[in-house]
Amino acid sequence: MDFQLPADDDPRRLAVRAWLASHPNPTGRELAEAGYVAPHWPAPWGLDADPIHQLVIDDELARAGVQLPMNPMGTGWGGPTILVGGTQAQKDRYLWPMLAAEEIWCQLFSEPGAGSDLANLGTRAVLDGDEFVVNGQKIWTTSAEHADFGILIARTDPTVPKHKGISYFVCPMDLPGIEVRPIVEITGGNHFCEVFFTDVRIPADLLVGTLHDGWRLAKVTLGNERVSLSTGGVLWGNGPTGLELVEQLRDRGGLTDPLLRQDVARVYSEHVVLDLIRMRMLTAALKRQEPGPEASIRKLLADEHGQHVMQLARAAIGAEAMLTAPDGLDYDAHRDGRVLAEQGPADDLHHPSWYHGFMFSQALTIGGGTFAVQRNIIGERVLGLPRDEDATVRMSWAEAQRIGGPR
Amino acid sequence: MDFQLPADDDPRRLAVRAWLASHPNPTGRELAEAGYVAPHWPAPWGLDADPIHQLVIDDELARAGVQLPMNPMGTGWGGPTILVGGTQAQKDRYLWPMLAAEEIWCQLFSEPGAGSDLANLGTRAVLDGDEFVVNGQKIWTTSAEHADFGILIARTDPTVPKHKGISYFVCPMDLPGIEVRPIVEITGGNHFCEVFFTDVRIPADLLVGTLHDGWRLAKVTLGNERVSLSTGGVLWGNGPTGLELVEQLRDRGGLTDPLLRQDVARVYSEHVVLDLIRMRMLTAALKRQEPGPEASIRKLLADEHGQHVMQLARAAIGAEAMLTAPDGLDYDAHRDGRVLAEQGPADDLHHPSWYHGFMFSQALTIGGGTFAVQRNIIGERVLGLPRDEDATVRMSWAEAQRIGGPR
Amino acid sequence: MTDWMAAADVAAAVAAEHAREGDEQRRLPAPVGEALKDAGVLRMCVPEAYGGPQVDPPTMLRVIERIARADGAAGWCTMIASTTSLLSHYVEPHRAREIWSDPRHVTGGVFARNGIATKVDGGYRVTGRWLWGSGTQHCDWITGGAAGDGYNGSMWFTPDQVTFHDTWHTSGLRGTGSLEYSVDDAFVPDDLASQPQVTGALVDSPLGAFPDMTLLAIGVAAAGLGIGRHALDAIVELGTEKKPQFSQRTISQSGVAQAELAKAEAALRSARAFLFDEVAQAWDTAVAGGKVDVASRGQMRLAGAHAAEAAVKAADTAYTLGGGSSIFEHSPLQRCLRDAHVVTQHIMVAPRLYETLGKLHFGIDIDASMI
Amino acid sequence: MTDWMAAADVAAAVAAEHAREGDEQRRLPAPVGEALKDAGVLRMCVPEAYGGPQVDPPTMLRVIERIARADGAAGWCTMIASTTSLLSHYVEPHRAREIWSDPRHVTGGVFARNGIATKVDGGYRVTGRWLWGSGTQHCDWITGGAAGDGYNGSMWFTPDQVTFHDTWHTSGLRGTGSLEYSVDDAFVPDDLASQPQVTGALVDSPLGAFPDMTLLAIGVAAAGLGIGRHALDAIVELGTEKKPQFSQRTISQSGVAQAELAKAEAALRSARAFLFDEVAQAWDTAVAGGKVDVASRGQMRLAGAHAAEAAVKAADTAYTLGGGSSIFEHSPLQRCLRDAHVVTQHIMVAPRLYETLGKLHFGIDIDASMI
Repeated sequence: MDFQLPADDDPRRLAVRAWLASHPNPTGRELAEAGYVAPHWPAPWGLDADPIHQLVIDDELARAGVQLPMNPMGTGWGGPTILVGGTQAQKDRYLWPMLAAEEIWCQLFSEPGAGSDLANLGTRAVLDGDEFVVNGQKIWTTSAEHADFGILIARTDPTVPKHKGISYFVCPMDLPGIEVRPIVEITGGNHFCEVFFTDVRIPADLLVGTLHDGWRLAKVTLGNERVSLSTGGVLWGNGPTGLELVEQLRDRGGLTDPLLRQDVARVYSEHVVLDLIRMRMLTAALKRQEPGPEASIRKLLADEHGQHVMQLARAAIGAEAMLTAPDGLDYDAHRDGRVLAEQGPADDLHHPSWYHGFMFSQALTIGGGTFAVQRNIIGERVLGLPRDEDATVRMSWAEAQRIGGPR
Repeated sequence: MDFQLPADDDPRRLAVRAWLASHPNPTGRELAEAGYVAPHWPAPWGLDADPIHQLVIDDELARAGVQLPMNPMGTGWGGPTILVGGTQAQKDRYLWPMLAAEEIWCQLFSEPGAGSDLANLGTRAVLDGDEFVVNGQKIWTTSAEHADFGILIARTDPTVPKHKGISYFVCPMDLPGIEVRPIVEITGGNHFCEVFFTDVRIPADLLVGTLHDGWRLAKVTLGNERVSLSTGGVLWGNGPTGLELVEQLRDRGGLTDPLLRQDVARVYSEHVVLDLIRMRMLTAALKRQEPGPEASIRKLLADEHGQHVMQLARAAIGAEAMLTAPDGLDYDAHRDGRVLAEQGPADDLHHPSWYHGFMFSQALTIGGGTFAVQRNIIGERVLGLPRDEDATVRMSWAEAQRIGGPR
Repeated sequence: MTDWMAAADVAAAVAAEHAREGDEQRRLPAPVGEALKDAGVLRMCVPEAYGGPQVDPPTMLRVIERIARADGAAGWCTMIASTTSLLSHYVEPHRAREIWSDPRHVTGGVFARNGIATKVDGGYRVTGRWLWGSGTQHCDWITGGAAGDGYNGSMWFTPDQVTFHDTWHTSGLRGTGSLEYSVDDAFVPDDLASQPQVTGALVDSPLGAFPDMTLLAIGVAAAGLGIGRHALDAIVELGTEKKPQFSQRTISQSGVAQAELAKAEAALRSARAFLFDEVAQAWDTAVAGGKVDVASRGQMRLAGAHAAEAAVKAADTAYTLGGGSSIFEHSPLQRCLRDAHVVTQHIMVAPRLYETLGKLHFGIDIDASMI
Repeated sequence: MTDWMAAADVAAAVAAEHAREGDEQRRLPAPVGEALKDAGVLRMCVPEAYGGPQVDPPTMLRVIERIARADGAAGWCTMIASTTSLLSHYVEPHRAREIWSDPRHVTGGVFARNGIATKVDGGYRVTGRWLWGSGTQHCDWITGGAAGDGYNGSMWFTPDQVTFHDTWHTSGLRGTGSLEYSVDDAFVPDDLASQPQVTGALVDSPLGAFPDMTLLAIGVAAAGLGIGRHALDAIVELGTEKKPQFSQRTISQSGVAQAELAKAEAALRSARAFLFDEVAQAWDTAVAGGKVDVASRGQMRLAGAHAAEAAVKAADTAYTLGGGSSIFEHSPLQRCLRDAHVVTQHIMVAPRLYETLGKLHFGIDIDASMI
C-alpha cells in the first residue's frame, strides 16, 4: 500500500487502548456506544472518524482480539440511509440496536423482474389511512429468515416514470402477510431467500424520507462505505485467497501437469493484480479522492478470479474433488489428500472451502449482475459507448408495463 | 500515480530551463554533455540524478519539444556495463559518442540454441596473440545492419561450467568476417538480424572487465534502468495503446456486435490494470524499493494485452482488415473506413499500426521468452515451485554439449 | 432387431421423472433401475452367444447420451453397467451364462486392482475396498480388480459378499450412488477369477476386439455429451419462456445470449461429431477382424476428453446465461452444471490426458496401456 | 469415375512447390493455375448436362481442404472458381455451354450487386467495381453482380471488358490475387445477364437445389480447415526435427507443447467432423429431391464459422509453439497464421454470424436470406 498507519504512540491508538483496558470483554452494545462499530458515522453513533482513524481502531481491536458485531445490511445499508433521510424518532429507535447487532437487518430491494434494472420494481405500497398496504415479491434477500427488520423499497406511484414513484420503508419482518422462503442453492446450503408480501400493513411512520423519493435515498446508501484493511477471500470476501491456494500447492510439492502449472501462474498474477487494485482504492479512500475506473473493473476481474481459483483447486485435487464435505457416517475427511499425495508429498490441500467453493463460485458471475451486465456497465458508464435507448425512462411505470416492448 | 512531481519553481527545473535558453536547438552531443541523456549516470557522463530528478528533466525537455538521442542498446545495455567494468580508456573512447547517438550500438547476446537459456551460448572467442578470434552465430539482434558497435558475449573457456567461461567484448561491426543477414518477418519488414562470425579478430583491449567474467557483467546491466513516465504502446512500447483503440471505437459510434462489446470492456480493463502496475513500479523505483512480483507479471499480461488490442481492432475493421498499408499504385488509404462506416458514423479507425500491428503482435508472446517460459518463470522464481533439475549447471560446458541430454 | 433409440426414449422418460429424487437420495431410484432393465440398456455388451444384445459401440453411445440427456446419473449408471457387461467376454463361458443370460441381471464394479488375492484350494480368498462403485447397490454380480499369488484380474462377487459404505456425498451425479464397497476375506472360485490380460476374449464377438479401457472412456464422454445437450435444451426453454414477471425482455432476446448459445452449440456438436466419427471407424476395423491400434485408441481418447470439456463448457454457458434462475437447487441448469463438472473429474477423460495424447501426435512413443 | 482426391494430390504438390512464389507475386503462379485446371478442380460444380463433373459438395470440400493444406491461396482459388461454376445452373443453356463446356475454362468474380445496369436494346450497359476478385486475372469469363432498370442478377463479362486494379496488398492469402476489378459502360447481351433469383436453376442437377450462399460459406471453411491442418503438420515436423544447434531439447519434448498440440488437434478435428456431418446430411436431402431448409443451412453456417475459428486457433497454437523459428517470413507456420487470419475476415464465416445463428437456436425468426 502507499500509506503508513500512524505510529504506535498515536493518541488515537492510546484512546482505544484505554477504553479496552476498562472494557476487557466488550459487548456489542458497549462497542456501539464507544463509536467503534461505525466510527465514520456522526456522533453520537460514530466518531466522525476519517479513514485513517477507522483503520487505527480496526488495528487496535484486532490486536486485542475483539470482534465487532456483524450486521452488514444494517450498518452498511439501512443505517446510512436513516442517518440521511430518517426522522429523529427513527434514528433513536433503530440505530443503537442496529449497531449493537441486537436487531438484525436485511435488504428488500431485488425482485424477479428487477435485478439489473432495479428501478423497474413492481412491489406496490398503497396508502390506506395511516398504513401502507404492501403486495409483491422480493428475491435474493440475504438472511431474511433471521432478520428483525428490512429496508424495503416499493412503488407508491405507478403513474410517473419508473425512477420517481418509489418510496423507502423500514419493514418489521414479523408483520402478518410476510412469507420468507429460503432458496436452496447449488452448494446445498441457502444464503438467499424469496420474500412474499400479501396485504402487509406497514405503519406510515416507517416511511423513510419523503414519499416517492425512495430511489434517491437508495442511491445515497451506496456512497458510504467503511474502509477496511482485510484482504478477503475470492468468494465475495469469504473463502480462501488465490495466494492461499498457490502456497498450499507449493507446500505440497508443486504440480507436474504442464497445463496446471500455467494455471497456477495465471491465478497468482490475478491475485497480485487484484491486490494492487484494492490497495489503490483504499489509498484513494484515505485521500478522500473519487474512486477511478478501477473500482468498476474490480468486480469483473474478482469474480472471474474466484472461478479460476476454484477450478484450479478442483483440477489439482483430481477425482476426489467430486466428494463434498462429509456429513457423518464413515467418510474420512483426511482421504482427500490421497490423490494429491500420489504426485507430491503426502499432504492435503487444506481448506474446507474447496468442496463448496467450486460450486459457490459458479454464482459469482451471476450475483450482483451477470458478466454481460458488468461488461455493459463498463462499456456504457466508464467508456461512454452508446447504449440501447431505454424508452421506458420517460414513460410512466404503468405505461411501460403495458407496452412491455424490448428495452 | 502515487507521487507528485516537484513544483514549477523547483531549482532543478530552473536549471534545465536556463540551459535550454542558451541551447535552443541542442544537438545530441550538447544534450549528452549537459548530462541529460543519462542523468542517472555518474559525472561527467550523467548528473548522478535520482529518479525524481530524471523525471523533472524529461518533463522540461518534453515541454520544450526537445527529443533525446536514441541509442537504446548503447545507453541501456552497453554503457552501464562499460561504466561498471570498462577501463578508463574504454569509457573515454565510447561513452560520449554513444550518449550523443553518433555511434549506434547493438547487442550480440542470443543464439539459435541459447535464447531462454542464454548461458548455454556456443560462440567461441579464442585468444591468439593480442587478438581474440571469434566464430559462431548470433540471432535476434535489433538493428545490427545500422550499428557501429556491438556488445558481444562469447565463450572463452569451454572446460568450465557454462556460466563461468564467458567473456564480454566491445565488437566493431565493420570487422572483416562479420556478416549481417536481416530476418524478414511476418509483417514484411525486418527489425531483427542474424549475425555470423567467421574468424573475426577482435583486439584484446576490447575485452570489457576480466577474462571469463562476462556472465556477471551481462547480468549487472539489467539492474540499471532509466525511469520514464511515457505510457508506451502495446507492441513492446511502440504502436497504439489499448485506450487509444477504445477511444477511437467510441468516437466512431461504438460497436453493435455483442461479442465485440465484451472485448472492448476486456481490453479497457487490461489497459487500466497494466497502467496501475506501471505506476506501481515507477513509484517503487522513485522510492528506491525493490520491485515486487508485479514486475514479473507485467510482461505476461502486457504481451497478451497487445494481442487482444490488435485482435479487437481487426475484428472491428472487418473484411478490409485483410489489406495491408498501401505501397503506392491505386490503393486509397481512406477506404479502410468504409466497412466501419456501415455500422457507425463515417469515420476511420485511425492508426497506421493496425495493419502491421496485428501481425507484429503474434511475436509478442515469442520474443523475450515464450508464454510458456514466462509462466514457468513466475512459477519457479516468484512462487518457488520446484523446477526440473538442470544437471548441466555443474558440468563443464563442453561436457554438457557431449551428453546433450534433457535439461 | 431392437429399436435401441425407441427403447432408450422410454427409459429416459422415467429417468427424467425421477431425476430430482435420485439427486436427493444419492442413489438410482428403483423405478429408474427397473425402466433401464426393461429397456435392456444395462447389458448392451453381452455377446449374442450368451443371449445378449451385443450392441455396436456407436449405438451404445447414442443410448447412453440419450438417457444422460434426461438425467445425468441414469446415463452414467447405464454406461457403467453396460461397459461392465463387456467383461462377459473374459469370464469362463458357463459362468458367463450364469451371470448374464438372465436379461434382468445387472453387473457393475471397478477395474482397479485394489483387492489382495490369496490362492487357496479351488479359488482365492480376497480382501479389498474399491472407490466409485456406481450403481453397485443394484447389481446381481459385482466385480472388483485384485492381484496376488500370481493372479491379476477381475474377481466376481455375489452381493452378499460385499459391504457398501455410505461415502458418496458429492456435488454432482449424486443419483449414481457411486459409493465405496469392500469384501473381507471373500472366497472366489477359480472360474469366477477372470484374467482378461491372460486369457483374452473367451467368446467370438467383435466387441471382444474392442479395447475395454477405450470403451469406458468414450462411454463417459457420451454421458457428458448428454448432460451438455440437456443444459443447452434447458437454456433454450428457459430463454424463450414467456417473459418473467415484471421483465420486459426474455433471455433469448439478448445479443450476448444469442452469440454465446451459438458458440456453445457449435462446440458441443463438433465434439460429438468427432467422437462418433472416430468410434465408427474403430468399430468398422473391429468388425472387419482388424486390430484397433494405438493411434485409433488415442484418437478416441482425445475425442472423449474433448467431448467432456465441451459438455462442461455447454453447462457453464447455459448456467451463466440462465442468471438468477439457475441457482435454484432444482433448476435443470444447476443439476447439469454439477453433473458435467463431475464427469470431467473422471480419470478417463480428465484434462491431464492431453499431455499424453500430444506425445502421440508428435510421434513420441507412449506406454500404450495408459490409453 | 474421377478419383478426386488423387487428382487433388497431384495439384497440391505443384501448389506446395510454388506457394512462396505466389506469396511474393500476390497472384496465383501460372504453373499452379495450370495444375488446378489439369485436375479439373476449378469447375467442380458444372453439371453433367454441360459436360461438367457435377461433384458432390462433401467431395468438393475435401478437395478444397487438400489443396489448401498444401497452399492456402491455391485452395482459396479452387474454392472461388468452383463455387462460381455453380452459377452455370442459372445461365441460359446455350450460353452456359459456351462458358463451361471447355474443361479448361475458368470462371470467377463476385456476387455483390455493385454494378449499375441500364437496359438497352438486346441487353444492358453495365458500370461497376467489385472488391475481392480472387483469381479473376486468370478467368475466361468473369461475373459481377449488378442491378438497375428492373434487373437484379449476375452479369457475365469477357476479360477484355474488365479492368484490374492492383489493390491486393494483404497480410495473408496473398497468392490469391483477390484484387478489385471494374467494367465501364460494358455491353452485356440479355442471355448473359442471368437472374438466379428470378429464373431458378435452368438445368436439372441436385447441385441446383443446394443453397449457393451456403456452398460458398462451407467452401471458405474448408479452405480454413486445410490451412489449420497445414499448421499442425508443420509444428509436428518442426517439433520433432533433430535438435536445433546447441539446444538439448526439441519442442516435442515440452509438456506444454504436447498438451497444447493435443487440444488444438481435438478442436480442429471436431470442427471438421461437424462440418462434414452437416454437409453430408444436407446433400442427402438435396439428392433425394428435398429442400435444404433454413435450419439445415443454419447448421452448415454455424459449422463453417466454427471451423474457421478452429483453424485460426490451430494456426495460432502452432505459431506460438514454434517459438523463434515461426517468425521467418518463409516459415510455413508464419504463412499459415497469416492465411488463417484472413479466412476469418471473410464475411461468410465472420464471428458476428454467431448472434444470428443463436437466434435460430432460440427459435427466433431470422431473415433467411442472411444465411
